[in-house]
Amino acid sequence: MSLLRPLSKLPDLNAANVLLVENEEHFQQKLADVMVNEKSVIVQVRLAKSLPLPMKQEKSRPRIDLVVFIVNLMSELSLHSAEASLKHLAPGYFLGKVCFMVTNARNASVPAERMEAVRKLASALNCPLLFAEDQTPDGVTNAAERLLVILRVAAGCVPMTTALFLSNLTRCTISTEAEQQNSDYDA
Amino acid sequence: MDRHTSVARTPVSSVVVQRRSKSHRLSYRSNVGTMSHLGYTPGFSKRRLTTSRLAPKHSRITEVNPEQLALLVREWQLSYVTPLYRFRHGQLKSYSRQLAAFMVSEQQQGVAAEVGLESALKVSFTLVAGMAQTEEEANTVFIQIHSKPPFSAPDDPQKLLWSGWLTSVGGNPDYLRSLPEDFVCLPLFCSGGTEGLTALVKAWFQQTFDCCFGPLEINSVNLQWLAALWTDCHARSSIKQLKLVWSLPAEPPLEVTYTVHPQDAWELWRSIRQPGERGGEEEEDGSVGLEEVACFIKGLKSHFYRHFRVELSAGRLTQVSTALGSAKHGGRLKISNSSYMITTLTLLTECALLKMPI
Amino acid sequence: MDDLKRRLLQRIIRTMPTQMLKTTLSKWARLNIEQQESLDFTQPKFLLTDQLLALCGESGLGVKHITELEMIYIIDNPNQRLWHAYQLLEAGDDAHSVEVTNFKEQFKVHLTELIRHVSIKIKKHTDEAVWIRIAWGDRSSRPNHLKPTYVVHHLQTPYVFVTNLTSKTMPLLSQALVMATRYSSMKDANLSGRNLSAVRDLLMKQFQQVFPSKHLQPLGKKNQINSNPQIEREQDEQSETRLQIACEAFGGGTLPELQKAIYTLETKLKDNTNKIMTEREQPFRCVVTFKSTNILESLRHSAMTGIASTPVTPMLSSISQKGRNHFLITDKGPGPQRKL
Amino acid sequence: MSTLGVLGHLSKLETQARKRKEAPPQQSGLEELKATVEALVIQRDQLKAEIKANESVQKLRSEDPDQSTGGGEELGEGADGSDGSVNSQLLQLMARHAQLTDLLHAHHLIGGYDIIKTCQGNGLCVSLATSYEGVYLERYSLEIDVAPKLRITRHDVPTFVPLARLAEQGGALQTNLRGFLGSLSRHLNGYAGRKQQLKLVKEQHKSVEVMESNAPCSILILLMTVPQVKDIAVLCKLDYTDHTHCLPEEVTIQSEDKDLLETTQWKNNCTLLKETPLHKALATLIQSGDIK
Repeated sequence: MSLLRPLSKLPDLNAANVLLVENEEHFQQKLADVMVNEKSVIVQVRLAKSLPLPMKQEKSRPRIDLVVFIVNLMSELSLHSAEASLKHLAPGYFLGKVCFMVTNARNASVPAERMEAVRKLASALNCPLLFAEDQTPDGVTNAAERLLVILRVAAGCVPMTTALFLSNLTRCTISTEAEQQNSDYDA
Repeated sequence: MDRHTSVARTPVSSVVVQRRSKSHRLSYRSNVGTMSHLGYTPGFSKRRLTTSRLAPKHSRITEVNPEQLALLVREWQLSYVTPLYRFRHGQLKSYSRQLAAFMVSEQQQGVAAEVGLESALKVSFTLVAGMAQTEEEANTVFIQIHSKPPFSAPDDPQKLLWSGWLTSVGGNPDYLRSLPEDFVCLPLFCSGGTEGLTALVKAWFQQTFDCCFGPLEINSVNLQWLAALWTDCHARSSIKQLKLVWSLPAEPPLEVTYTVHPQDAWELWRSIRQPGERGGEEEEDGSVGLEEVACFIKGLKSHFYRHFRVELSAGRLTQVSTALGSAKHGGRLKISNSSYMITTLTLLTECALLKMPI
Repeated sequence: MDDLKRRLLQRIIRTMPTQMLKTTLSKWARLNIEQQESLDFTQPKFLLTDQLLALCGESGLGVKHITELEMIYIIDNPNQRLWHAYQLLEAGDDAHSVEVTNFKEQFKVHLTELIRHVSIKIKKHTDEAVWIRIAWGDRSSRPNHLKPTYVVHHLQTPYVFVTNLTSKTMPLLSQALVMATRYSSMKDANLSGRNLSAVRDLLMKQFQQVFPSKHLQPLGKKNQINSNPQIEREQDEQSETRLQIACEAFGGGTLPELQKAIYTLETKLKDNTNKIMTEREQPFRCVVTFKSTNILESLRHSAMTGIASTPVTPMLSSISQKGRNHFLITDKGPGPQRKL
Repeated sequence: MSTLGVLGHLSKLETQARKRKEAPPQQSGLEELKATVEALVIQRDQLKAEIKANESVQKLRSEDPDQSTGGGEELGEGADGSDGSVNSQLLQLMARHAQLTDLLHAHHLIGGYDIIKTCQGNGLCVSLATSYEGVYLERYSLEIDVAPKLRITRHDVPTFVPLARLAEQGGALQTNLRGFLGSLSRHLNGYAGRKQQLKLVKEQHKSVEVMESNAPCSILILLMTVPQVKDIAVLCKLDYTDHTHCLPEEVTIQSEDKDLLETTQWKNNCTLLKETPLHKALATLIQSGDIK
């Protein structure tokens, strides 16, 4: 039961490692298949159902630059599992190296309360929250593209910027009551 | 972002409302939120979700008039309707004729050939009194379509082909008040009959009142809330059993039906409601808190997990039923008992308002 | 009599698809080739019934022959009924030497001794099963051919599969069967399903069971997707273990089709967060039903994907391992073995 | 030659033959003895060498128990660390061979069952293979809980095998696991053998009709045709009362032609059916023309 640490290993040259965590192990494979086609950097994708990762591969595992939690809003378990997995990440990851990706957000049967819970979670951890369409190939490609943008930054492959900087712009926030009122009248 | 996609003929000026109600805003927001791919849009991310709803005092439950009883008979398919433009409660007779004529003409165009309209149709619009909770709220309208076989005697019973109703129970007064003058808001549409006929009726409403229909699903939180509401009622009116149906995403799909003895379900519910902050007299207040509901369902789920080690939360709740009524995720509802009919409809009205695209 | 003939034939023809009707009639072989060819299968079924009835009259075929037709159809299409399994207990010394002719004779003798108005038809099917059709009457009425009971038994095995049996006729059938097969009693096996062969395979353990082994068997589709060296599954080992456990609990390969599993729970509700219910004396009464087109496959899949936690509880694995789908669970009893 | 005549010639040959026989007896006797001595010496040397080899093999095995149990990845690189000659390598190999033979022997001693531990040592999984005439057939498995007492938790043994009875008989499961497995294995092998025979009959002898069979393949009724002026049908019932056997205990034959069954030939045929595997017996009958 060890924490996964962001800086415990040396990075590989021109390589970016992403860890996709998804309880259902369904969307992650599709994403991975698209992401590895990236030409500008060598993308290594590691897939997991939940954290912690097995100790056995500890040595062979490269430094993980970005951890993505995929949450299927249709399933309560999916959210619970992601919440439970978060405990196994070292705090350093939350400086721009974690993001949430939500699927099925458009589905009518998703209770608004669950969406709200994900939002709160993401904003409390200062992580970006991305929405993805997992049913169509286009949706998968789009989602992969978005992840790659963040990944390249997180892996240090983009000059002049850092993960922390990017996350300041992209993190999910929930405004306060007062702001809410204001924006109401602005509209 | 275009807010008026669904409204074609309505004058644009009358739609832009200065004060939008909370629940109204909510529906709008949840759509916006999912559309932007980064969910941080600060202005829209704050939402207020209902945490508890009041179930009315028993005194009100008893006053059920015969017209309302018609609403209890069958299982209804739910839809939401956007506000009706220039709908007049005084013109119901004329609407009856218009709808009948519309159906005949559609039939002649061959559209409705399959719905069995060979015989003469009789359409009736009636008012159902006592459903509206406030002054602003429009009265419920009940529609029936009867068929008259060509060679029948005048006193032969007519065959009921289709029935449906438009209602608003306990809609947000702020929102209702904010509507422009020419609009009547009856957001909940319940239909019973063949799909073909339902489609025809919807088409007529769309043409005549420039409104828009959409399916109204009942999500799991609301289903759970109904389960708790009905269970709460057991002390007064037996619920026979509490039945919950989950659908789990296995291959092939697995359906789990969880039927609980009414007394045990009720005791579990009471055990959750008892703690601390509630005084004795407050027991009568009838409000059903969402947290309590979550706790109730959690209790049921953990009992299940202890035996089967299967995660019900991996799937979704699709159906809740008791002797008082049943509700399905796909938007089918049956109210078998007048207790809590108003409460149930209040919830659904709220859901319909939330679902509306404008 | 003619009316009965008509109603019986009507019912058979109504339930049968036309294509099936053709082959079944030729199997029946009570009508000669010309008669069979003269039938017009394109006409509406009620007309077809009339035509068939006329042909039956021509060939002098009675109710007896028409029940034969029904039997042929049911044997070929057993899956439209709900089959209940029963278990024969305590085999006598000569139970192993009972053979078909002997069994037929004995069963008829014993059953007619018990009830006078009964019509029995026994047929040995090619798959070694003995099929029995029983139309029951009572003291005053003739056998009702419209509600026959069907019984399937494989000689020298302790199981009997029955459809359409009432509680009134159950003891009669039980006694006749027990005597004809030389067992001492018969009890409910708590298993039922629409697919006869599935019910049979489950009880006779004729499905692929998976046991722990030194060499991991190539179970299903593993690793086939993991071809790209840039993609690594961190928890491959765990998912393989889950797969193995799921297969050990429910079986490998294609599993027998069961539609339902029903558990009646009368156990205490224990919840750390709910003191009131945990301290309550009475059990929490509920009924849980699992439904699917194939519950064993659904459950196996659930265990593989983690919806059902591993190790799988005996509550679920008992379905395939004990061959049951009706359970009564109480706190006192030794778990799922409790009889319903 | 011609003057001696035939008889004369014969007598001459006779004397010649006699002479040849009598002449070298002494000498050949000696040679034989010498050869024996030589052979014995060779044998002694061989035995001596074997003893020596055996001794060194024993020494090798006792010296290096790790290697002897752990399987020999490092054959040849001797435990002796000696010359590494062909001889020592050979010795190594012999040691390994002896060890494997012992393992095999031990395997046979426990009855040839594959047993593995399950549930962290709280359970066993026994797998019994069946075979008939050298062909491996189905494998059956039992899962057994060890504590608090031995209990069969799961198995895929066919229902008609009286597993519970075998397990209870004299507490066989608790006290005599090997005996229990042995009798179970006999039942399973009996069943597998009968099933295989039936399968072969159906494949090889299409002219013989299997009228009836049951799940344990313990009762078979065959319809055979005896080719005579007019074909005669013969009904043959085979009853395998002892389910551990592959041969029937009882063979009864029925036919309309009572005289036929009284012939010694058919009585012999009955015995043949009792004593030979069914498919072979039928092959013989067909060959001899007794049946079609």
